[in-house]
Amino acid sequence: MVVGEITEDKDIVVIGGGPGGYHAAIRAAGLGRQVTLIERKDVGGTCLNKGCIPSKVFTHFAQEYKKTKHLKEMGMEFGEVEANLATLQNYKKKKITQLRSGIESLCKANKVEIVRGYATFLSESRIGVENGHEFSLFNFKDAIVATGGDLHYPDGIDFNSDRVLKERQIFELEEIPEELIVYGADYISLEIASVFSTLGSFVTLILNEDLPFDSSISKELFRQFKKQKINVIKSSTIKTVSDTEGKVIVGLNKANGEMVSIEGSHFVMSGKVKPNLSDIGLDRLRVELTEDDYIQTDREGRTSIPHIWAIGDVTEGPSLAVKAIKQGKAAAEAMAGLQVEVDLQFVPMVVQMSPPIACAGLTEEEAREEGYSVTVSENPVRGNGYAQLMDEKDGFVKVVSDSETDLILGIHMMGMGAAELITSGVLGLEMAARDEDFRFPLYPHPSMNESLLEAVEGLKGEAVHMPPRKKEMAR
Amino acid sequence: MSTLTKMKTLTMVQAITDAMRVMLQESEDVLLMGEDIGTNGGVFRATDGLQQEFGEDRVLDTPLSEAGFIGAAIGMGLNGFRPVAEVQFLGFIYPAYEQIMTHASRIRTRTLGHFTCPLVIRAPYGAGVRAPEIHSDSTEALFTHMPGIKVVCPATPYDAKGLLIAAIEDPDPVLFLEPMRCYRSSREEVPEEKYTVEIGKGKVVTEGEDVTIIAWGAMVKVAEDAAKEAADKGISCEVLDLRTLYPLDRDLISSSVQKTGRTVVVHEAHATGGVGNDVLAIINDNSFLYQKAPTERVTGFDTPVPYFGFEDFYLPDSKRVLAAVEKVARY
Amino acid sequence: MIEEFQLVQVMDQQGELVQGEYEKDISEDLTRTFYRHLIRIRTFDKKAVSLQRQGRIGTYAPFEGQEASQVGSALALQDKDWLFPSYRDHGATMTFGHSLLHILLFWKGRNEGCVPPEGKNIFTPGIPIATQLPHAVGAAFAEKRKGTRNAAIVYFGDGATSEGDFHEGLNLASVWEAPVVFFNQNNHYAISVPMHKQMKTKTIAQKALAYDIPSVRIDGNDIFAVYFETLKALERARNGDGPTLIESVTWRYGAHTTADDPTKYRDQQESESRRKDNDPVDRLMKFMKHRGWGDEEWMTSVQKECAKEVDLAVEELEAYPAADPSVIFDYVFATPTWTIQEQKEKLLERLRGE
Amino acid sequence: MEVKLHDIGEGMTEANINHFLVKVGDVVRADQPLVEVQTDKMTAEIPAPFSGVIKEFTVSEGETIPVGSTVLLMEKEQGNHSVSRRVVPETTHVLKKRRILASPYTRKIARENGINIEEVTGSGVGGRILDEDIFLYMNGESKSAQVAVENPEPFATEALTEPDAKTIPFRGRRKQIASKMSQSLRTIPHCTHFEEIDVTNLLSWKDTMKAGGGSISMGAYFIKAISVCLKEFPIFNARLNEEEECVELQSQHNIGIAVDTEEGLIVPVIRHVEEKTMKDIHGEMKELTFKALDGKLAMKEIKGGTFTVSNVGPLNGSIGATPIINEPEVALLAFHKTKKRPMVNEKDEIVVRSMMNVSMSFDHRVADGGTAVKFTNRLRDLIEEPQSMLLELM
Repeated sequence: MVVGEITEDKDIVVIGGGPGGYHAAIRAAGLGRQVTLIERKDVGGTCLNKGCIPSKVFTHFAQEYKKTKHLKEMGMEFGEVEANLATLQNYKKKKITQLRSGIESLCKANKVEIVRGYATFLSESRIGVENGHEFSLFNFKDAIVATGGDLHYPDGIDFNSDRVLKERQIFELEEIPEELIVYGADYISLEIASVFSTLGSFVTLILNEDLPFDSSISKELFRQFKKQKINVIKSSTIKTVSDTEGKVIVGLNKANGEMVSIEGSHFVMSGKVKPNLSDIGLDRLRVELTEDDYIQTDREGRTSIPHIWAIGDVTEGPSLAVKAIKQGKAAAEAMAGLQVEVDLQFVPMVVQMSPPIACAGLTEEEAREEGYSVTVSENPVRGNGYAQLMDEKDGFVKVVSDSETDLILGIHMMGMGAAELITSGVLGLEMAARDEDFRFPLYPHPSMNESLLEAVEGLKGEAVHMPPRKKEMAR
Repeated sequence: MSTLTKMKTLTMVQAITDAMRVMLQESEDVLLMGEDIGTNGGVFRATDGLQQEFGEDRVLDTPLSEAGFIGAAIGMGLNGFRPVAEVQFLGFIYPAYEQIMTHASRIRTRTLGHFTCPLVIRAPYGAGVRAPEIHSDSTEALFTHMPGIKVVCPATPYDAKGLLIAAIEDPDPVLFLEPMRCYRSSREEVPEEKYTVEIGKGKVVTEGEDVTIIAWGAMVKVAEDAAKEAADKGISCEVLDLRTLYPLDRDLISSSVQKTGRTVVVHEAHATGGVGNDVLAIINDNSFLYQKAPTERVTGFDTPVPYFGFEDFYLPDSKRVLAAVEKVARY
Repeated sequence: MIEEFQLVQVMDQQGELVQGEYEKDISEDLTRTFYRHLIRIRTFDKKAVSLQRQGRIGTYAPFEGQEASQVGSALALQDKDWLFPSYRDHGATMTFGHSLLHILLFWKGRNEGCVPPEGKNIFTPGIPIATQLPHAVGAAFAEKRKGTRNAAIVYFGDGATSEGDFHEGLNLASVWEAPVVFFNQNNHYAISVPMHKQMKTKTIAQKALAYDIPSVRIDGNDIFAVYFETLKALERARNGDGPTLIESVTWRYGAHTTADDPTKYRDQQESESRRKDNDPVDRLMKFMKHRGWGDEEWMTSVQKECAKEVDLAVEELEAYPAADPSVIFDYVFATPTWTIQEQKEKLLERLRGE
Repeated sequence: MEVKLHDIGEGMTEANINHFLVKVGDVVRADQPLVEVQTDKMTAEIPAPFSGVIKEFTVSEGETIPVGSTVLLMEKEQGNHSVSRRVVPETTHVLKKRRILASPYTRKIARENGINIEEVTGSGVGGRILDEDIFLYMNGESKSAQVAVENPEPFATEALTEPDAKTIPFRGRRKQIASKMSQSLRTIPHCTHFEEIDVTNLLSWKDTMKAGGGSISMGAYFIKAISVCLKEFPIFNARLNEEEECVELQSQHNIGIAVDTEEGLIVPVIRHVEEKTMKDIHGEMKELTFKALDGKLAMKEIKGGTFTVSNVGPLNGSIGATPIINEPEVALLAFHKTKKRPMVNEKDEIVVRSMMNVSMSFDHRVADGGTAVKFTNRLRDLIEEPQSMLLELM
């Protein structure tokens, strides 16, 4: 093209091909709309290319690596086991490529057109897409903004070193760091600490805030850290990071004002997710933002411009793919006139560390704060037969309930299989289940599931595998 | 169309490329010439990939010289070739106007048919795409007024391919106008194979009873939008797409305006001397006694096409057309 | 022919002076002025591309890479001279005194942008290629007839030399000995068509031979060569010695316009390597550093001032009154014809909702 | 910043721009009227949301624009260009929200019926909302069911219309009326009773008044009489507040008069009838009726009614009706045609009297038949013996 704005008419444009974006695109296509998905780089977004999937390759690797001792104990014979991260990197890339082409063919099968480039809203009904020098123009009827989030780090940390890393870079490593300093109290930091500790790094974990869990989980977690020889420094804020002659020195400010410095071979920290809205031109359309600069939406995902929608990390709430996916589908359906609703009350929180943690609903502390007459029950995994035979005896299931109505308020678990088992908990919470709703169904035996059953039974002191002394602990 | 015809979904600009590809494949005599049409595939990508496919001998990047290459195209035409010349915008054709006016259009007459000029000039035209000055001109009447050249103007991908093939096959010069606003705005099923749309034949786009709206190029969509809005108000409009501006489809115009008795002509070109006036002459000649209201014209103004910041004031839109429809309907 | 038309350089790519005779004419002040203008127009150019991407202006023709040609030539002009630009020469017009706001208005599709500042003889950008050349000849010839010492400069590209208007313009100027400088910026590409497909000649300067006009082929990224050679040509014009053709060899880094994609027709690596080795701004900076003229701090302050000036112009642009439909009608004739008057009234009525 | 046409009442969907009250470039104060718009029901002025300068009109006079459209652009004082960061008021925060004690399936039932489940009281243990609660809410005390009416299924009706069948638009005022009427009938258990009233004396009183130069319409007399009755039976000048579990007795007697216009029914309101003379009422009634017929009623003139009167007598027909209450009012009274009829008087003689029927609908949740009959009895007495009104003079 040489001059002018030769514009192509589109029906729906989705900006951003992350999990939220592509779910929205395919759902909308399924509802009979013509969808154009604009992606600046790779479909799958942060989750597939940078975040969840790469990190899960590592957590899975560490979990399997840890098992080898147990496998030998059972009689599997093999030689020395070594963790080769270079091979793991290839495996990771292969899996990501497979998953990405899976999404691309899904889009194709659903007639979702993928356009590469950077999108900018030019008006409320027109968008420009820049790909190198190519600049294409589309008119649209509806748009979904799913541009995700960018990570932000405190000023003054120089990441231009192969030893001072952002959380995504650590999953690019091809060698196991000797002494790893991890800074952060979120699930990503915990996973990193756990993975590299399992693989043989000496890990120091610096917590800048309290752990985001029920107190029982936090307490057990600290015990596990001790057991796994992870050095934990609580309530500290990072001040400086310097990389000199192969050593990373981290300067910390502890809660009591004391300045400490720690030395290690590598440093990693997780950033804060902020909505990625720069350059997409929404400010000039005067789309309403929240106080924290997220896009303001209604419960269907509609922004202050009724035919522009926003989902995922550009909207407030936890920065999780699960949220974006739900919002994406809801927005597509709402566009088709279906009645939809997104309720993020019971977003399951999962930490794939060793042992895994999974939670949903209110913590004991939150439940008390909200004024419930709280009863809790904790069932240690140790009492579960299947856990015994797998030799995965760490962890417990804790249930929080309202003793006035028997309503289950929250479920918190740590132990092998927690990420899968939490689904039963989430389902129960969404059904507004009371204790009997959990106790009445039959649970497979032997399996980890029984830990959940017994935790619920424990609310009334009726769990068979909990010793009477423990039964009385139900408060 | 037979049900076995293979179809593909194309934008207008893709359909135009397709027409040229079909004709380049069919005959060695066909060749393309123009500025930036080779490596670059044309400033609107209308010749995208054709130089790679057919070679630099048949898809010629010319120097920046409209009078030169159109004059040369005339020379090739009278010496056995069927050149298809692209000017980047109708507004840039003026250096070549002399060549067209004084030669292309009268070679056959001058030589009693000994020399002929089977030349097609393709020209993107019209406003509405926020292009700079001159790029948005709509001066089709300068050519319909010129004896010896046919002027066609498709509004859809299907018609674009069929008309362009017909134009290339036509033994005389044809100016092929391409409304830029329609280039990529929508897609349509187009047969993969060769077919033609007859030059000189318009078509009924929407059937109706009360008012005839006559348009071409980018104004067809405007007319259709107005017809939809009029339907909401209880006025049934028949929309005609003339497709050929010289010679006009007299039969189509007459049959429609005799049915409705009320007519609105829409064009984005200037009012004075516009093709709309020739449409009016046909109505006057053939259908005077059928008329229930004076024909309304909705056109651009007698001003240069303004800079694009003022374009929306200049261009007829469905609101303006609707007002005219209501006026003739209420007359 | 290329031997007869050797590239004239005053400063080489490393920023070293290669023609000592100019030493006396080059002062710190002059180079600082050059630097300021180069930064100013480059800042504007980059901003304009980004404004287009945001839909805040329309299609835009960037000139990045050609700054020395435009600044050097425009600074050689005198206040009452005439400037006839093409659409890519607003670097020259703003250097010669056009307002940034008006240039932005032009690219936003507003006729108002074509109005030059009071007293400035800046004509509107020539959109159809080469059409401005005969105008410049005419305007220059008019100055000659009036008996002034004012001259005209006309800007055009390599592709323009293929148009009839180029040849007709040169011939007329030659015959009339019009005080005009034909300033050709040879950036090697007419949209996608490279010079070797545009013409058989290796140089543009040689075309002047046919019209018996003096010509010179200069390094268009060497601001000194551009400035001094343009001064000379203008001086000849003022002295009644007639026209000159200057071929200023340069390069546009980017696209033909923001709607164009240069990767379709050329390897952008070439642009990048030229940017690295032969950037007009870098060359001047190197020169200044060698001389110890203009420290970092001063340069940063110039960059900041220019950015501020451009931002201010953008603010003015966006605060500019909305398009007034009367503008379409009121300037077609000195007195509107009844047709135009009637069409105007109808439109205004409609806009008022009557 | 944009100034938009907001929904200024009664779920309007569009409005016509009558004229601008300011010019581009004007400096305006917050709340200064900027533009006059005309809706199905009234004329209204859009005020400036803040002090500033008018930058541009984005619509033109005479244009009809949907709610939500931008009418003009304004710039805030002190030239603040920054991006607006207002919070969209109608937004529900996705995050901190009360837990909904209902299964996802039950929530879907609510959603699909346009019910905001947060408004439904759960009957299950601990306040769990069951499917039945949703259905009950829909049938009995639906507040949000209105939504369903405003968004009729777009597809369902299409097939029913034959291509050449004549249609009349179901939009604007008509749609408003439809929605209000359905809403009222769905929420209020209506009870209607009839009474006949001898207006012979009133007619002759009226004639006497007229001869004396003081013309008073029957309608004005009825309204004043109703006000007297409402003072004695305030339950009919009330509003049911279910959320607070109380009936709010209104101190003002704001009596709406139903006016039949070309575009349909509209109910302008005479305020403070209890404080006004019959002459005032007569004058105001006339003015409001004219405004209603001309479509010139302002918003405030159709709002805040506490009781409605429908005088169908002048239409020269109908002897009874079951009027629909003008929600959220409690009662409505219709006056029917006056007709000479043979009546039996106290002396058992058959005499010719001018008789008029009235129909009264009331909300049976709030009042019972006994009270309603007492109300109409009292009204009958006041109308049959105009002199008795003297006792009510203040």
